[in-house]
Amino acid sequence: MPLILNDEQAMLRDTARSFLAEQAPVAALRKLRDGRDALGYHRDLWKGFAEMGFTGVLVPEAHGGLGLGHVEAGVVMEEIGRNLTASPFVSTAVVAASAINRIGGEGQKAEWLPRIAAGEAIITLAVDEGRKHDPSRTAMKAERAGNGFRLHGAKAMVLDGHVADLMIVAARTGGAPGETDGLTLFLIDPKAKGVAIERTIMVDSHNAARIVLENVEVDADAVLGEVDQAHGALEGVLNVGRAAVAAEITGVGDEAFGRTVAYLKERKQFGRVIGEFQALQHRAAHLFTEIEIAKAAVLKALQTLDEGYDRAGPIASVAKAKAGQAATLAVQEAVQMHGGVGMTDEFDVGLFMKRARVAQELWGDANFHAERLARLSGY
Amino acid sequence: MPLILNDEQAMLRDTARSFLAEQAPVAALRKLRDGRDALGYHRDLWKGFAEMGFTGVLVPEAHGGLGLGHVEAGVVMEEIGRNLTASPFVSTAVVAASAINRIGGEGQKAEWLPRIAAGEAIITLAVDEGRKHDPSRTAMKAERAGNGFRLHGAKAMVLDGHVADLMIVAARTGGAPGETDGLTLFLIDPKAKGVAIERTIMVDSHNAARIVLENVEVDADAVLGEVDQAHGALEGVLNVGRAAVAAEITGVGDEAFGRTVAYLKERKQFGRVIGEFQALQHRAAHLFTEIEIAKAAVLKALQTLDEGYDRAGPIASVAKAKAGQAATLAVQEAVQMHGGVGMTDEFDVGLFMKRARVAQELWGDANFHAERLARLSGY
Amino acid sequence: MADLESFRAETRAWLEANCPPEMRLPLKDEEDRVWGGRNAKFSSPAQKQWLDAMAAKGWTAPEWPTAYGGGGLSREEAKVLRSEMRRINARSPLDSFGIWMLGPALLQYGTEEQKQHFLPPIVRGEIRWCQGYSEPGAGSDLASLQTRAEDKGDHWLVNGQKVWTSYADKADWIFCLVRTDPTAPKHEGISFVLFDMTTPGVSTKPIVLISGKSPFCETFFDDVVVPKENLVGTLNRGWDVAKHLLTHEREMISNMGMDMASLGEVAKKAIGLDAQGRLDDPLLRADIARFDVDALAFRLAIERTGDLAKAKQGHPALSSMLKYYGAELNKRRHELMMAAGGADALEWESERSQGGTPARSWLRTKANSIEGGTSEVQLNIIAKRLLNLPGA
Amino acid sequence: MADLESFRAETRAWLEANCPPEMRLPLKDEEDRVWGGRNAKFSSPAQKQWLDAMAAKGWTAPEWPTAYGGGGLSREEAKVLRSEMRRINARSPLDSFGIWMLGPALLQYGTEEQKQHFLPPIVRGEIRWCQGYSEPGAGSDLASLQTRAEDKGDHWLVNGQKVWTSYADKADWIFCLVRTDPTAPKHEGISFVLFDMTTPGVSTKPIVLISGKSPFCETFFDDVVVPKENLVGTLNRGWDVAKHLLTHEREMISNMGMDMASLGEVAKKAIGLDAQGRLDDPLLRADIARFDVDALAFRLAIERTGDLAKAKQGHPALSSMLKYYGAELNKRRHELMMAAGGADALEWESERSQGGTPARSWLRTKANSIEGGTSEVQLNIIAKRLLNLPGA
Repeated sequence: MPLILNDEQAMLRDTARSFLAEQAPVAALRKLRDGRDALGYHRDLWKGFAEMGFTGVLVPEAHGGLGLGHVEAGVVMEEIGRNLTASPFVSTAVVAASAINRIGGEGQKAEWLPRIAAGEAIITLAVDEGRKHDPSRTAMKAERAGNGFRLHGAKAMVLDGHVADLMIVAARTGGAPGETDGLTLFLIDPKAKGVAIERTIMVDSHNAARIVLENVEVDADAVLGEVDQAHGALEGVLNVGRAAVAAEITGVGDEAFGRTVAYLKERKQFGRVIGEFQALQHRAAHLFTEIEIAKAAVLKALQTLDEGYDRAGPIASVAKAKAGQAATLAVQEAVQMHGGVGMTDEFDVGLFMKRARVAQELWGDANFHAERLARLSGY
Repeated sequence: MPLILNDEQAMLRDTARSFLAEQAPVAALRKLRDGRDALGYHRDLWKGFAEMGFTGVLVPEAHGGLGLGHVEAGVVMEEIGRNLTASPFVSTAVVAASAINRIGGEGQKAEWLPRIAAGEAIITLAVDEGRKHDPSRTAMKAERAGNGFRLHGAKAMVLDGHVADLMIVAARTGGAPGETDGLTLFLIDPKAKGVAIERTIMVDSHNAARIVLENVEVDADAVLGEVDQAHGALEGVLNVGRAAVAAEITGVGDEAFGRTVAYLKERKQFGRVIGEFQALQHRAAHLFTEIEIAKAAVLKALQTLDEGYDRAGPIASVAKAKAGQAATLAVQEAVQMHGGVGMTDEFDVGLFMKRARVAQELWGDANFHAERLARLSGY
Repeated sequence: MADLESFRAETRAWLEANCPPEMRLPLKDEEDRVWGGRNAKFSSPAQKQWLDAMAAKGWTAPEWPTAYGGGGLSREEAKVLRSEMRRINARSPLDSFGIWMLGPALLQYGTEEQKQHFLPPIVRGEIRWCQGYSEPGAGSDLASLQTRAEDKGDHWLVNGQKVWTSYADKADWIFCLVRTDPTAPKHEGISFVLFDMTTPGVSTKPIVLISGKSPFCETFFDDVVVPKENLVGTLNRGWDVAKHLLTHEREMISNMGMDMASLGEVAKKAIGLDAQGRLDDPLLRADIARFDVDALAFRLAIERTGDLAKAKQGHPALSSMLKYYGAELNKRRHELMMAAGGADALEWESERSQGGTPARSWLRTKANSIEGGTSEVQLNIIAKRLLNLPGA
Repeated sequence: MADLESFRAETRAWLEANCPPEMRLPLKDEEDRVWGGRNAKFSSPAQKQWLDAMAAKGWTAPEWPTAYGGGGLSREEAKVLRSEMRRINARSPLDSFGIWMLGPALLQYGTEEQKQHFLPPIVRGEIRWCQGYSEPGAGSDLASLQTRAEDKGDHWLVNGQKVWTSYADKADWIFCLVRTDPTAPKHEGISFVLFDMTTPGVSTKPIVLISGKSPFCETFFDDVVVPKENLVGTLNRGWDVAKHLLTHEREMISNMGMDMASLGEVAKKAIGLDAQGRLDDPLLRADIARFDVDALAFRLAIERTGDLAKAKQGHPALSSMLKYYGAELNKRRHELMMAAGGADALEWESERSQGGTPARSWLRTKANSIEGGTSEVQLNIIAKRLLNLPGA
């Protein structure tokens, strides 16, 4: 398969680009932030996502979605990145939709997938517990209790946690932190007894929360997939999330870069347009190269998820690591080349830096993924 | 103590600089290389080193040396670096002189130190065995045999091995590779039965050899220092070698940089002197900065060896790592900025790259020393 | 040397007796710094006690002459003082643009009266200063400034606007570049003046940074009356004073982050060690190890540059080298701090993150390579003045 | 797609049957490459067998038309062929400047006769070519060339000197830039001609590189007679042909190192693993891991750039991006190879180091960012043509 978008995908990109630029530009994020919006996303925008079909991009047609692939989800993510759009798209329409569709039983699918596609349910994955991403270190306990399980522990970096209608929670039914066996996924109602949710205001003004489960009891049918065997399935779903966030972060980096190149052509210092200075030209050219290379890796990761879901681990890591590294450089150069104005809150480039930082951390930073690649390669 | 050379040290630098530029410039190294010189150093030059007192820089006056310090040894090393001078200075006058003076018994000192000072003995330390430097991994065995020991094993990267009059060999009288206990240093006569020496022609045309000891028997008085307890003393001596080589490599890098800056002012392309191109200016300015920072670390390491020999481990690692990294960048930029001519054997910059590479590897590369620092810092 | 050793012993004993225990802990955050001034704020009595004790000895400005309230120490003694303070992790008693920037310029260019008048209160932390250099749109091209000072016989009348004035809203006085001869070429016709920020016609407006903090202001001058005696140096030669002072600003910025806790320690606490006793994030560990090499070597380069200057073997442009590297290093330090902090460090308001301190500090450092002359400007200066490259 | 899958199956079967086992092992060193030509050298019978088999199918130049001996494959089929070759680690059967550089230029600018005459033997590896572009002192400023071709009616008379002519001493023919109108501006008045290296008046002198090898020559032309029909493209418009061809040279260089054994494998063998199964040199391991990320992503960028071009969404200057990054990446690869090799890799002549192969290869790669347009020139091109920065 050629490593470019096909015509339908390019059309989707154009649609998403104009929709988001109009409905959810950077100014929309500022509005949420400055108004200390209780939801943390625009409800109307989310309706629009549903009307456009974005919410159902990964939901099969049988369940009311578009039944498209990961490339299409990534196309939307990249545009979300360009506009710093805050929405439950990645938590719900990408990761949760994948998890339920891939791992869920028919009943679970029938219950949740149509609601995702319709934009009527926000669903989030709660996996990380410590400062750094590492699913195998999950410590949250899920003990057998009566007909079901009793969960106890805490989660961090739960996207959209305080507005979610359902949480997919990774917990330990066996094994010890550090082991891959013994993990199980549960569908938890945020309103269930014992669930405490603390919204955490993040540097990037996107939604995240900390969740504490204190002896939360669930029935056996709350299990998503197989008991004790969730690690592989979870990794699969995380790869979807990683590739999607890699697409978003590429959009963040590319937009920051584009704005910087425009500024280089406009800003004058010492009587010259600063884009004439060769040192800046070379740095811009290098950065262009890094971003183009990242784009290739990201598209390949998305295509691989479509073509051979189970083989996508290494390329998802390459994509996440490379996109994270390129975007980090892009936002750093953006602030530096903008000089003083780049440091002001009034100007947008700082917001790109903030989002890039959070997206870099989400589901494994560049170090985590390069490390994973080294381990997979046996050195 | 101010972090600059005092007047006497500055005078020594000037003396060494003019002596070496005249007696042992880069052309002298070419002569050794192209003539496939059997010794690998110029005997007359070595006599000159003795006449100038360089050979005795670290030998106490009581034993016929100058009784100067490590800063002075480093001053000579830096000039050796600038000229790519091939000589037994570092093996004999720096490392072996330190080892015998610090660790040796009175008899050993009286026997060897005057001969070092007089330029009459070449003595070398044989420590590494594998591809990478790591004294604790010493595997060479030294078993008790009769009144003494029987040594068995192999050594690599033994400087001046094929022309040495004496070898200081690290071997294991106890413990296992990876452990610090159980190491002992021996004085071995290269002509002893069972010693096989293979001169290895190196990329930098400086002397090195591989040594195989096959059941070499020595008396108990061949032990230098304490049996089983050599690790600490060996590390001390290696720190001297590391700081000295850091000084040399700084000279290598600084000279390569100086030649590059001169070339930037002279070479024309597209009708302009290439030193006018801002991208090259910024790279040159960055490189200047790296080299200056390395110089500070190197001088501090040498001063610390003089002021508090036992505390010098961490700063020797900083100096070796930083100097190695800065010089590596310097020779890379030198070749690149010289363009095609820099790639020709006829031109000198390639020789600087070659020497920098070997000196970087010697007694621990930048990775080894940064790693050591991390371990010493407890993370 | 014997004198120096006895000085060391005395200093050690004095510090032991006078440095409060709280002042031996790392700074909690930027808010924990002591800036002094008319409206000085101390977050603990220990801060004031420590400042007063040090100021009484003149050790807030150890190398300034005692005649002006300074410590009168030699360079070597000052080094000993610093190393003894470092030994017990003593905090700086006072952060002060007066000491770091204006003072050295006054010592060089000020009249005896100006020195007598301004330096002692600066040493005691009683005047907080701000710097009026940058103007809107000027960026790195500082000398293109437009703020005018008209000669009104016995006073100047100042009109114009400055930007990036650090803590102008908290400062008592400003040292300010103004154009006194609008007909002269760009670098000429500029003068260096001092005035009280409470003078009528002075107003400030904080600039909110990406860190959410407002250390900088826009500062407006509307018919501000400045007494003639507040001119420092020669009329229309203010650019010389400014350059001298920029050198000190560069040194100040290159020292940033030097009083931070070690990255390895922070990461160890945040992430933990693996079975081999190594930080449990191998690639981050590699970055920190390399950072440590650079940071330790850089600290020595600062020391060496000072020693070279003292021995008249230095070059003024070496301050550009330190400014460049120090700024880049501090940015790198905070990138690594963020990586070590992980999810916790991404919080912006929580108590857990002390109100978003790691993220806010990280974002703030991005200005290090912009303020006081951008990294690009420093590299230009190195290329031109130290390497003598053509056309630089 | 179904066709492509059956093509894949056939290709796999054919390769399985025709690629000798020795040709599925990594290259031992640069000497192990097959360059063909009149005086072709094969280090094993398998090399010749593999070349002949592939040439017979036209798969040494898979996308060239079958009319000229090529494979006639579509881009998608050629990708399948490459991926199937990679699957079994099949070596390239032929390294050839004729295929990589001259062929594409002839296909674009050559006459039908020239194509018929030159392309089929190139596919079969029967003519080995060299490139006569650079001249002494010209460096990156290629168009400043001085070699003259005088019009003598039925032939050109060529006089001058080239430098950096790859393998001129081993080549059968040269494609060469000559000045045919000395009065025209720099980029005009240049023509592109072909001639036999055995023509009287042609002489070569190898340039010894820092690697100790001599892949390049100085090449001298002393009254060399070149038939008029050997002009490619329009008279005095040779710069167009040259630029077209440079694009292909860039692509060739950006692919360097892609057929090397993985760094992780090499380092593992050289250094070993620690108790946790990690390479026993943590900082080197971190570098290799990051290198792998970049190298894997870069391979995809090469693929994507080709796909973009095919879909007419590309930009010719993207080849500069690949050339720049590929060269820097290959240099980095060999720096890491040297670090992994340690003391053994520093030997220059021993059997242990296969005659100094690691060090010589490492040194050779330093030219990657110089030859075919320096990295600086590529960055200039990106800045100008892709980013449209002013004055670039």
